[in-house]
Amino acid sequence: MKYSYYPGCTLKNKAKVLDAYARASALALGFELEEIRDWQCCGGVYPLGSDEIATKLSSVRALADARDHGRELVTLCSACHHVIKRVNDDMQNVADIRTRANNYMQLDTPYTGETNVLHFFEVLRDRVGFDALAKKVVNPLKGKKIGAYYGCLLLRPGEIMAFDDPENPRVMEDFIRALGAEPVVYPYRNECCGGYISLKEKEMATRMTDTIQESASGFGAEMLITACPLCRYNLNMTANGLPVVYFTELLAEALGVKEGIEA
Amino acid sequence: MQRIGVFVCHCGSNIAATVDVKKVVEMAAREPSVVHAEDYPYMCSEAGQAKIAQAVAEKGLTGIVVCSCSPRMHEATFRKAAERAGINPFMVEIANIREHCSWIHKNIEEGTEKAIILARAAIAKVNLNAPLFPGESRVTKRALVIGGGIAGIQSALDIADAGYEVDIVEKTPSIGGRMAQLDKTFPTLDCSACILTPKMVEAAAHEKIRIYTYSEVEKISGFVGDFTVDIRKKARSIDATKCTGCGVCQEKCHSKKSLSEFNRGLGTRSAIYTPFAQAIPNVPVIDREACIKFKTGKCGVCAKVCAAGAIDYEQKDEIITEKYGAIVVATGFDTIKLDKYDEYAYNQSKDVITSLELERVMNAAGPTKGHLERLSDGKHPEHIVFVQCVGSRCSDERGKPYCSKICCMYTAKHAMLIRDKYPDVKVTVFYIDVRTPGKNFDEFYRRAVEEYGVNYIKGQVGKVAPQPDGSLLVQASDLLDNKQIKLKADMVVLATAIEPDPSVRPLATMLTASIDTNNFLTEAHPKLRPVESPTAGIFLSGVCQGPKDIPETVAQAGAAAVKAIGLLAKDKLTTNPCTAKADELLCNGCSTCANVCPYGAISYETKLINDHGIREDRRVAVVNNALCQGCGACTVACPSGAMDLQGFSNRQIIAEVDAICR
Amino acid sequence: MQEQLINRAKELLADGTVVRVLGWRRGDMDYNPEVAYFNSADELNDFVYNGFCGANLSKYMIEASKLEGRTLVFLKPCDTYSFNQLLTEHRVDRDKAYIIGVGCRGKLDIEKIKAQGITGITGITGTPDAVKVSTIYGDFDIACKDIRLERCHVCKGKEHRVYDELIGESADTRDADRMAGVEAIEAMSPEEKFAFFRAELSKCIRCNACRNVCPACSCRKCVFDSTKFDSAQKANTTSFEEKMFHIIRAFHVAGRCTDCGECSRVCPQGIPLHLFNRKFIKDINELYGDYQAGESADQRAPLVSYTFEDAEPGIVSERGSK
Amino acid sequence: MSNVSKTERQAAMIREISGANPAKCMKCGKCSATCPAFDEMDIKPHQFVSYVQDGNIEALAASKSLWKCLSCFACIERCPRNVKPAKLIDAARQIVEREKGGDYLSPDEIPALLDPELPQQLLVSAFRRYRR
Amino acid sequence: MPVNEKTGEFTPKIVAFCCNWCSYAGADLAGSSRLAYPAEVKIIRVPCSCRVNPMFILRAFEKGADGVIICGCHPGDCHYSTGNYYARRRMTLLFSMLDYLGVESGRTRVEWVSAAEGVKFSTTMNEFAAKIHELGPNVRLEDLRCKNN
Repeated sequence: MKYSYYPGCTLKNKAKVLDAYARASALALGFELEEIRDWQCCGGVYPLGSDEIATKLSSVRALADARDHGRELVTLCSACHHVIKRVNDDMQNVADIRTRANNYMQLDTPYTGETNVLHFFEVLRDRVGFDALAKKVVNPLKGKKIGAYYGCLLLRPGEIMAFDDPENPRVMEDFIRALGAEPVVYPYRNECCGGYISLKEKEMATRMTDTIQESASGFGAEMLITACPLCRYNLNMTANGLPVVYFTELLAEALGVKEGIEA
Repeated sequence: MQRIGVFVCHCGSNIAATVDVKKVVEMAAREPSVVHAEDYPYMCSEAGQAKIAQAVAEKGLTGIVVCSCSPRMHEATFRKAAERAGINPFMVEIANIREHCSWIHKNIEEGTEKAIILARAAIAKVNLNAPLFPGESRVTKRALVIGGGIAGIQSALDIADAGYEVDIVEKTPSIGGRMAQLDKTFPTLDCSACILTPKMVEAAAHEKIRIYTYSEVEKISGFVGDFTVDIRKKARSIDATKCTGCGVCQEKCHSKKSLSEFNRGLGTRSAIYTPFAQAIPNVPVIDREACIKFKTGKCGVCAKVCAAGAIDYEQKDEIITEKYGAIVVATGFDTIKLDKYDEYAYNQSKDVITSLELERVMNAAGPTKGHLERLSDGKHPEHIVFVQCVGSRCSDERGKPYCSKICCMYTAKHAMLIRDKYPDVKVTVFYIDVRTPGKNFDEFYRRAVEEYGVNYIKGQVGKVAPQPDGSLLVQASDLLDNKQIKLKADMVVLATAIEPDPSVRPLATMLTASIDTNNFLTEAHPKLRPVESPTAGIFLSGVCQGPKDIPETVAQAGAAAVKAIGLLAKDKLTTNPCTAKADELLCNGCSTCANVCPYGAISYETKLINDHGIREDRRVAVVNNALCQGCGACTVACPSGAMDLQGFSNRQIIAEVDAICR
Repeated sequence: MQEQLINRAKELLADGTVVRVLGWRRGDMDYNPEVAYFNSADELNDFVYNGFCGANLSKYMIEASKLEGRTLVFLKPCDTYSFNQLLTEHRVDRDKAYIIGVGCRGKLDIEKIKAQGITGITGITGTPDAVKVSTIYGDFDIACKDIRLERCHVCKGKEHRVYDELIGESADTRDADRMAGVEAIEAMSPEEKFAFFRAELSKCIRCNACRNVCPACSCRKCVFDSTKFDSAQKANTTSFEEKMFHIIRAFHVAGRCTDCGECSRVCPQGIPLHLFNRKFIKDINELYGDYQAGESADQRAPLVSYTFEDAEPGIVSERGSK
Repeated sequence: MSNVSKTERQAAMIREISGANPAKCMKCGKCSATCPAFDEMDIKPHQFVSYVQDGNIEALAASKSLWKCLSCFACIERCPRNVKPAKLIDAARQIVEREKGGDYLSPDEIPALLDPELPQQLLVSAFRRYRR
Repeated sequence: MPVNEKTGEFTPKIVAFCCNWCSYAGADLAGSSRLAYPAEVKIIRVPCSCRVNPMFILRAFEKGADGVIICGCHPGDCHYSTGNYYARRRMTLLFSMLDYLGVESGRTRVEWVSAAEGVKFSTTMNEFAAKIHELGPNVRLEDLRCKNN
């Protein structure tokens, strides 16, 4: 099984491991992530204005490329997923954006939202299946108490992201369980880490990550996992906080393909 | 040739403000057959109706057009006025120049022009009207009440007391409904069971009332005065004639882990059970999903311990077919599912409960025997937070757009009762608005604040976060202080929106009763006919029509009963004369019309027909006027145009089309 | 085959099974046999059955059903669909009919012969596969497959749906897609569609031949002749009326039309009227499941039934003008 | 152009860019109850809605709340009336940014803000939200 | 072509057939709620959407209507149980035929409007009228000889 794959800027730089572990794990699970050609940065945040078109085009380009290959489009980074999924929804449902974006793009076949966008977690849950994943685990992460950090981007707006219950998600907990570890549910797992605010308002962002870290450790988590490099960066700002790792690292470890990939 | 009178109503300024009524009169007077045209401020008044009588007498009118409000408002009024004046009531047509014209158009030219055209269409139709004469149909003097809560019980008692037989159909094993689940009632704090159970007993003992519990309506056919209803009596697995209600079977039952529906899933019950102690009938049912005997074939302990030999594992569902003249719908409500509101952590913490669950917690027969305690650890709470409007007043698909109406009052009740019984417990209520219209209602709410020290904070709760120590962190707005506050609570109670019981949707389809987008049954008129469905013979009792509290429900139940009694008191009903009629000379006898008739009103006869001198036996359609309801499906199915609908004939409608497109 | 039919008809008359025979009688030319009753063995000597006997005799059974005694009727395979449909609608009496299902190798269209520039026809004789057309200018041999009626190219099949006995062999003549004509129009732009139908319908002279021949158009009195809709009309007095007439005619027979093709066969102006009926048939098949009127006498027609999940009328604009 | 009409134009622009209808707000305060940046804001999310409704755009444009909103969509997700406060805030932010000199972030500031762990997406996101 | 004498704008004629039980009441509710829609829309009351004969629709077009809309109870909610199911099939086939004849499919519409849906009634009529304005006068089905000029 082959998926079109959109890595995004940070996965080529600061978060190379997030990408490398994901690809290795994918192969171990019997599917392949084929990077789409000439992808461009998604912009990191979804352009909220109804009149912002140009900033949505990089997503459209990626979506149209996957469509032309007849594949589903897989993402890893929460921010990329959020942006591309929402632009796709615009292309499906907002006639004005669809028309104007296509006018810009001049594709051979206009893009009208045909591509299905999947986050890597959705591939694991809906395509591979957590039961099948559990069977492929060679190094069960027994005894590890892991808190899942979802953040906001994967979950909200729930209607469009349709990723999980935005107020009580479970996909990452199921994932942790499939790897043989013990998920720790804590109430702030779907609250914002501060996002881009941490560039200029470090203190404010730290106050927010403190709340998240405190809640997770209070419920007994020993580490946090995330899909987003920015979430990881922000959560690490909390002094003496729990270690934060990419979920793909744990996955690669459990599947026994971690060795040889440079951290 | 008709002699038509046109009467244009001002409706005060309701019509006259955007329609130049004088101009309408002037233009109408020029239409063919119009011999009289005038305007009047209120045509529906006595004086307005007298104008019609006067014109009939003076000008010898044969047809009447009233340009006024919707025919749904005053068609009957003007038909009666015409009848009094000596004209067949079906020679009256209404041009709706209020709801369909003056009220929606602002420009007087536009409004006037449209009103003239609507008047022309009505005139063109009346030109082709013919006198019609209603027939008669019989009334079965028995009522069906669907739903055995307080609404259904009250309607049944009132109808039965008037001397008519009533059947109550209740889907659960006992009558009582939601009210039976409540602990106390506002604003008097009566014990709910204490005031409800006498009514339940009275209904059960009433010689005119039959109660079918654990039963559902399966099929409804017929029409006002003559409904035929199939009732499915689900297999109770108990012979009710033998059961003494001793309760030994329930004690001895080996399967005791089923969640109690009556306790909202907060406690358990046995597989053989009566929902609550005062259940009526006091005859248990076996939950076949939970019963070991049904699941494995083994066990059978209930049959062994039953001295009366009432257990019957072989019992089957039974279909009972009955005839009724009137049907009262009293299907009630349930609380909405909170799956999509997990910011309140309802699925994450046992200490976040709905208000209806709190009723069970507060009740002596409930899961905690009436002790206020946390369901997670049984600890006495120090601080309880109430959240109002959970799912009510929501314009998204998560909740309901309407106000559930009862929550403000029952929350005040809960807060007060808790503070009264446990003065050490702190109570905070988060509200958007406190809505307390009703006798002694606001006083009641103020007592909660002033005498019982309940802390009301204006603002909604944004998140409830369970804490490692088992407490709940409530993050909310304090709008008056313009602050975001975080409170530590031990329990959170959600004033969950109510919605019509889901069974009402298929029932409405069976009844052909109209239902709104929120699944509340629609009333015939929101103000003037609030307890009747637009479908004749169907009456609305309780929350199935809209959110209401107990006194309102009881009042409406009584009103619905009176309307039903009014119907049952008649021996005959006049039928709608706007029925289909086949022209024998044109009929092919092809049966196409009968295929689309929902009432089986069309049959075929072989008749000797004299078709312009050709005499031959022909198969022709015959419409039974008592059965035909006048939908017109047959008229379009008929290729030859032999089938036509009286009052809405092909030529009449075409005349209207022509007048509008002229 | 013709002799076989005559002999069998004589037998049935002789033994009293039937009191009359409904069939085709020799016309003034070889290519225009006419529908006729035969009451005796003598009269049957004028009986013909050849490639030009396209006329569908089903509709005549409406009147025959009113007569005393049983009528022998010859029905080709496609005609039996019409008979079944009439049975469904209680218009013919099965007990009054003795049906001989006759074999069919496809029927011929004289207009197609004339269209080849052949005039002055004096006679036509033929074999199953070809005809010899004699004219005052000489003889011409033409292959049957080139001059078949449109309906034979899209034949529903050679199986008789109702009969008392069968005589004669049939041959399959289907060699075209029944819906191709409809699809071609559906593919047009609205302007092209409108232009196409305006050109065709403006030829209509409202002679009512289509209506008179149609076995589904069997109303005692047509709505266009009655006062019921203020729609009585004899000839087109306005440009709209032929549209109205043909749309309503097609609508009235929708779900009942067996696609026997008689309307197009008899139209003196050569209007392809079957394109209306087939459009309804195509829509019905696509939207409500395949349905063939007259396949049996106990079907429920699509316009007198429904499902809860039927397509909404908006589907028309969703599908758009392709 | 008078000041009043500019305000009206801007209020209309906010409605258009955001696609949100502030008139739907019933003042329940759930957005402010839910906002993780509440304490940092001078004009609170629920007030933002009223300001747009009242056409008080000048105050909004000067508000530091514009730069504190995280676009985490918690208010949008939980709003019972579908008012979309975060979109209104973003629209106000855009009105400021689309005018000359409205940017909240200048490339010159970047070197001082960098650290070795900082992910690229942070710069990208911040530039997108703080400048147009 | 119907034009407003003052403005010279196209003012279409739109006929709306409304069933008595749901849609007519929905129109009443739109009225009592003061939900405006163009005066071009004129309502004809019929007992049920199944009473609408294709003849009526064609007649309207013949006499110069630019759009015809049929409103009935939602499927499943018909006052007569099944009327709108038959109407749905009939209208689907008729509209498809009109489309086939080159008449713009936007000129005909069926909408289910309940007695409680005043807003929907008004929105539907506004949308439909806007569509007819967009399509312009209906010269394809109109019998031009019916016209005075």
